[in-house]
Amino acid sequence: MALITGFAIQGLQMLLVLALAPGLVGLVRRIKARLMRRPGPPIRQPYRDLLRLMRKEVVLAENASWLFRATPYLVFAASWVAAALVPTFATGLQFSWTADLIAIVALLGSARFFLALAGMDVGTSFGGIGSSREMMFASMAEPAMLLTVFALSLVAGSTQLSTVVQVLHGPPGVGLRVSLGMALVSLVIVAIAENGRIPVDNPATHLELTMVHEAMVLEYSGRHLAMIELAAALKLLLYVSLIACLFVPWGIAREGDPPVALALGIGTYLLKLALGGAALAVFEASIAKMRVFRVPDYLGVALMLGLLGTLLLFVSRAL
Amino acid sequence: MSLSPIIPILLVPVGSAALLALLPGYRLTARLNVLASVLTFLAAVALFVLPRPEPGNYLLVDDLNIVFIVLNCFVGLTAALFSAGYIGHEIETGRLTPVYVRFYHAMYQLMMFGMNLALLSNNIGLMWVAIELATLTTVLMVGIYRTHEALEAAWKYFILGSVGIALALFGTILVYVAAQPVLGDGTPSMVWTRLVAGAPRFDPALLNLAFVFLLLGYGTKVGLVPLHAWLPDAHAEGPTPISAVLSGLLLNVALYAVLRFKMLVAAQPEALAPGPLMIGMGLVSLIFAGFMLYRRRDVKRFFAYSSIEHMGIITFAFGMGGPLANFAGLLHMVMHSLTKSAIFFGVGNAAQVKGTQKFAEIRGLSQSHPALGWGLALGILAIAGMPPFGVFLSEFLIVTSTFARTPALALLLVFGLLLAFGALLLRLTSLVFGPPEGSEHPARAAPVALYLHMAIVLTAGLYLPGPVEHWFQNVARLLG
Amino acid sequence: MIEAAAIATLGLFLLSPLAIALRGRASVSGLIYALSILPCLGLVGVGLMGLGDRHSSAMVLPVGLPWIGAHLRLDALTDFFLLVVGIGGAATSLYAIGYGRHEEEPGRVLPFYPGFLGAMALVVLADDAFTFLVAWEVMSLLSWALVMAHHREAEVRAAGLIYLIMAAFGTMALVLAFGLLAGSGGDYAFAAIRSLPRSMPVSIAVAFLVLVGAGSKAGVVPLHLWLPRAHPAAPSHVSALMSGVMTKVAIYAFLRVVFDLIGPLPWMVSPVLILTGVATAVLGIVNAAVADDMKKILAYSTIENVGVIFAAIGLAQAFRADDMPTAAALALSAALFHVFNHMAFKSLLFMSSGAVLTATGRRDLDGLGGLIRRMPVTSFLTLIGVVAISALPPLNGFASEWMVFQTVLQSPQLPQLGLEMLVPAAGGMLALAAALAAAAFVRFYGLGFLGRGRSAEASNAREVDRYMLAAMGGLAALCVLAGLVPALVLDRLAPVVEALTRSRLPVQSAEPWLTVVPVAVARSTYNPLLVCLFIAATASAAAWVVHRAGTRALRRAPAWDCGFPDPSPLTQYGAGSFAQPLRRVLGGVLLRAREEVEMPPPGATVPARHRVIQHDLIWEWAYLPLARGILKVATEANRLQFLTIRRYLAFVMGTLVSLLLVLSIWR
Amino acid sequence: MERMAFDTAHLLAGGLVLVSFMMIYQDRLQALLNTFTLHAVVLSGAVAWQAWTQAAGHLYVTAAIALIFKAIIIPSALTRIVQRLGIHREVEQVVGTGLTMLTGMGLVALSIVLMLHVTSKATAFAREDLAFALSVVLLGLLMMVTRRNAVSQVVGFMSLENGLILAAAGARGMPLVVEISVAFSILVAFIVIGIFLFRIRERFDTVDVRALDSFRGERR
Repeated sequence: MALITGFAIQGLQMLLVLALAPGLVGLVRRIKARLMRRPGPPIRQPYRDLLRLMRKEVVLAENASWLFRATPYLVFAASWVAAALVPTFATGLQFSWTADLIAIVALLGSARFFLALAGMDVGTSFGGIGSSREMMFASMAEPAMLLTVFALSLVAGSTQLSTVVQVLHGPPGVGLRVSLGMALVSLVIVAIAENGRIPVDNPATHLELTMVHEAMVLEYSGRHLAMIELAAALKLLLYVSLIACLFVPWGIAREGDPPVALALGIGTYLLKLALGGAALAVFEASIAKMRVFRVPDYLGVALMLGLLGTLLLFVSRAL
Repeated sequence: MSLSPIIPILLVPVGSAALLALLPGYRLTARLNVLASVLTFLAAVALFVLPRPEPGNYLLVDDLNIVFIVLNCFVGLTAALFSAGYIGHEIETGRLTPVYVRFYHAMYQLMMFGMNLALLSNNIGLMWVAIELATLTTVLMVGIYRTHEALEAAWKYFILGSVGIALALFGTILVYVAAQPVLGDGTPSMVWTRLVAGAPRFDPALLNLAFVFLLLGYGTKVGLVPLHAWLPDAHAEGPTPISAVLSGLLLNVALYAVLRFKMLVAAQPEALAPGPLMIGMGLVSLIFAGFMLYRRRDVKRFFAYSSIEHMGIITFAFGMGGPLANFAGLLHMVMHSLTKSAIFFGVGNAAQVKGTQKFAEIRGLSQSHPALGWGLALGILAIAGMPPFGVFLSEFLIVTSTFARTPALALLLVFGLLLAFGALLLRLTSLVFGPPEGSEHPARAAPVALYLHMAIVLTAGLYLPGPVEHWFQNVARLLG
Repeated sequence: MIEAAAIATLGLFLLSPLAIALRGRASVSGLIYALSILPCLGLVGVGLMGLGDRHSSAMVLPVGLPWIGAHLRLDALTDFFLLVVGIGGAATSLYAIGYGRHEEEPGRVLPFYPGFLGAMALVVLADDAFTFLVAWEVMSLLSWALVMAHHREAEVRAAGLIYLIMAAFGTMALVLAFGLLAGSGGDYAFAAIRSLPRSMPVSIAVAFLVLVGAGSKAGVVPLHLWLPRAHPAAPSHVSALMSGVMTKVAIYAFLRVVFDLIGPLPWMVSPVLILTGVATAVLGIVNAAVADDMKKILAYSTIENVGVIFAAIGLAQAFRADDMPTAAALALSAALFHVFNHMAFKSLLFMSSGAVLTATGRRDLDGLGGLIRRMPVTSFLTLIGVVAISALPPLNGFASEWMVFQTVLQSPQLPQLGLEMLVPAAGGMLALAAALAAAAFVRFYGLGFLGRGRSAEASNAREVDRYMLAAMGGLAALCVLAGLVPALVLDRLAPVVEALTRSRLPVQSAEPWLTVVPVAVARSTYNPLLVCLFIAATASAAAWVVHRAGTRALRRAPAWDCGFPDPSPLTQYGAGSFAQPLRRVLGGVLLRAREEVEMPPPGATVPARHRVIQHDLIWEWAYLPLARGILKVATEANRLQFLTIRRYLAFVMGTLVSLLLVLSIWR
Repeated sequence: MERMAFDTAHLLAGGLVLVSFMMIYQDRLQALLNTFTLHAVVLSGAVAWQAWTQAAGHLYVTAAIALIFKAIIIPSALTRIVQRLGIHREVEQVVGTGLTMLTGMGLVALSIVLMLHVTSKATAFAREDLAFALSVVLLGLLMMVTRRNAVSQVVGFMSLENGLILAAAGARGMPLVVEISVAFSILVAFIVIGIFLFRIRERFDTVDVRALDSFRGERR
């Protein structure tokens, strides 16, 4: 019985994240547009875009290889699997033990790796520029992310996301800690960079030399593009969920909780997503994009904060 | 003493020297030279088989010198073989006239006689005479080309050698003066076996003084820095077989003499320990030669400095003393003789093929003359202390045993070794590798002697036969 | 067992004279390489069986150092490294059957190749200091000879020169270390060394010397400089061996001395190891990320991986010294697992760069591109290697990297605050290195195999032969296997770890679904098999759904590229441009990288030029001054060659008088 | 008698040291040669005295060799060389005479200090006469080092050798003394012939380094 519920919850989670991801993107765009005094597209617009793209014919560059065609599916799968392993409304997911937090980060890394390769496959200058910059950002963001993970894991004594969430959630809980605050800031910075949001990258532009992610996927069209967009949406959702479950873990259902708790968990989760999306929109609307070579400084802040967060753990314990 | 192989070891060279001086013709004399060397070598090998004669007032065969005699005769033989081809080429190119060749062969055997006598002598006076004889013959051979450079090198060798001779003699007299009150007047006070037995009762201050003079006197022959000045030029300007014999044998003989006196001094506990002096001079030689290697442009002078470096290592090892270091020092002497003479064989061939001794004009030998080039590469790697050659074994033992006792000295030693290694490798790279330069005519003589030596050195590095090892251990213990 | 290993090693050594004897024959290359496979497989067998039944066996041969002979011994550590040598050697030999046909001067490769393999096996087998050092130095010597195979190029000669000098330096450090270990007694057998008592300072000195000695061979910063020069200079199969296997032999040497022979060692050693490892990893990969030559990138990446391994070993030492055997076991498992993985993927990648070299004659990224279409199999196998080396799941590189991170997270239990804080920081740096590795290998693969060919050679490349593909395929399979079921490999490592740390990981193969559980389920778990299955299932499901629900229509058209007309492949991003962001961000400090633009005035017809100036700071600040210093002293000393006889006599007299003075003062 | 024998030997040996100092003091070649003749005569006397006190007949031979060869043949040969080369007036010291003399005194002091270490086990000869012999040897060496001219260096070498002969003759019952003195005479003859044959005037001390550079190919 427990096994069946486990599978059910895991399945529900997978479907939920897939269903919610484009919605989150739509929400952010909508709020952002409103903040800019534009009516903006409806929240459901991303769903419609995706469906439309899927039905469109793929225009493939003449010299694109199999890698180019396989990448969208791989990226999508990796992002989805990663997102499915982050506790959204309940901990103790059936398959959470297949990959811990480090592995989740690395899965996203794999997705990015293939995307960057695909960006270079056709052999255009835009693809190269996108891949090159994406990898530079990643090479700063990933260690920052891992340091954050270290800080959290050292607090929780585990890298297993469910365990971490349970420890942070309590009881007894861990209380307010400087380290965790730094980790939060660091994680937010990384999340913004990883998802290509302003001020690191602008998801809304094309034809601009400063674009990164969009330049990388420039040659994609039709269903391939749909997969990639969906993967990007999933990734955004993943980061928001991750921040939510780690730093505002309230309301998350535990293993063996009654269905009511699950429903409550879903409810609070939706709320957290909405708030997170709104915060992101507000942040994006109020800041300008920075020059590409400023980004490392920005990510360096995250790296430093992650490191400081980790080190402070020991200092405060030693004091 | 009548059936003893000592007699042929000494008489064959003397007799053939006289004969060779009289006989004309290059082919005949070259063959006779080889033949005499073979006979001497056989007689030397017989020393192992036949019972050893009792030590007399003048001659002695004991554990220490037996292997040096065999080594001496062996390298003398291979050098004679090499010399046959080498001199032939020199006659063809007109660098040597038949008269000089006759003289050369006679001197060669006379030199062998001198060295054998020095090794066999049980009398410190006789030893002195023999070493000086060997030195003077080599002086004449170094100058044999009669070029400006050769004469200058010979002259330098002669003058510095003479001062060395004088210092060594003064040391010898001092030993006699120290021994005379104990052992009585006359010959007994010069017989080494008796001296060693009586040494604990000798006056320590006189022994100290004597050792300083002997170390400097014979050390001049060994080529220890700063007494080395004659050595590079003598090696570079003389005929290559003589360079091989100089490096391979004469230095050893002089060092052998130093060793004998070291044992003498060490037997008197109140005397100054000879170790520190030898360690100091050894290290200075090693490091100085290491630096000097870098600016050499002449192949033979380069390897002459390498000989100085190795003499430094050996002197250092004996200075350290103890069974391990002594063993290593003895082994290193033997290995260095074989390897360095092999290198000179190779270098001589190369220089003849290319018609020059300049590094800049000998390049890419492994491409143009594979057998010669690779042989030379083996030799240089071996002398640089690379396994599986024997030099590595001895260097390993010296460094490890030193480091366990006095780390600072070992660090200096290692510094010197690495310094020399760098220079050797630098030259190896340019000599053997890269696009060939200069003449690509096939070498006249196959480098048989070179490969023979290298085979022995290789075998010794991998496997020392039991008896040889026991012998080395024995002597190492003797040396204290 | 030991007899089998000894015979296999001897067999390898005997192939060298055979190669000399048969030189010049057409078929000798294939024959020698084919014959080399067998002993390597023998070594693999010995290693596997040894790791299975855990018996140590020993033998003494009457060669080597006369009074102790040559000791050979098999124990768990030896078995594991024999396995590494055997697998690497067998794969490389198989590869070389094909690759060797393209060798211009087989006479300079064949005689040394089997001996090199044999020497590596002998290093691992040796059980006394002398045999060990002989094998070690022969290994250096033969690999040097192999590097010098293409001796006509000045660059190769310089590489060989630096290589062998540094090898000699390293060996001297090892000689000194063994001198300290064995004392002045002259018994150099490892058994005797183990039983000798020694003081802490001596132990620390030995550890330091071994770090220098073994580290210089492994490529530890700042002793790594020879590596990116020599590894690329050798023929590619030799590069594969040098990078994939020889650096592992160096790590073996370090482990053998530090974890076995020395005995207890204080924790102070570990920060040095960790810091060295981290510095090595970061510096190595930064260089890899900006290098233009395929093999140079791989060589620098070797340095990075060696750094990771050394950092893990440092962690193991920290835990061992602080009496935390389980954590030490975890760290050491991570290190050894990474050793194995790096052997597999680095050999694979060097082979693939060799394949590219064979097919195109080039190895500069700016002359390649588009090979994925010309050489599909090679490209696919290379992709596996690239994913593995970038530490990405689900392949093996990530598995071991993940274990290293798990080890880092054990640090709160360390009693020393400094170490406790150092370890996570080091972990962060390792994460940086891993991320940079991904960047470097995106560049490597993207420029080399994707896009359009940048030269005629690249555009007309042909797939390589089946031997090369088979060897690469085998290693790629190994990468996948070790990545998907690390549990199997980790269980094989258990005896080794147990021998060195007196503890081991839990039995992994007993876990459900072959999950890796380094400490406890609640702490951390990783199941690459399932992750991979999920991804595969999801990806194919997504593809299926999209194709069914959407459309399968596809049209080929010229690249869009924002409407930019793009006739020439040279407008693609090149090696220099791809590296630019990283060069600016990290290279500014570490490499002193500068860019110079030469812009002609308006109207001038000369092209504008862009140049990148990079500096190798270690080379310029440490090595060059040393070399210059030596030459300067040499030049000064050289004056003594040109003195007059009178002055030389003055030296003699000076020496005499000073010695006499010493005598007069003495007493 | 014993006392007298010892004192005379002592006196002669001391005289030899004195003459050595005189040689160092000379700055003309011809004067140097003349002083050397005196050196050889004193040596010959010392050796002859030793021959008489030790009742060792062979030492008379050594004394005779010293007298004939070193006091007569060599000096006259060198005089001819000097005159032929036209350098008999040459002033050719490296350092000033005063400094050389001071150094020489230091060397004598050193020799005496060294001999003070010799224990009473050794004979009186060893203690005292060896100090003189050592002084003569060192002074000879000093002369070789401080003179530029080949001829004066030969003279230095010969005076060094005289010190050796003095020591050898003084060592009671030492064998081979005659042989040694003969050997050395031959050596010296070689050197003189060498100078004569090769016209080595300055070769001992070629100041012009470029001359070496031209053939040695060793200098950068």
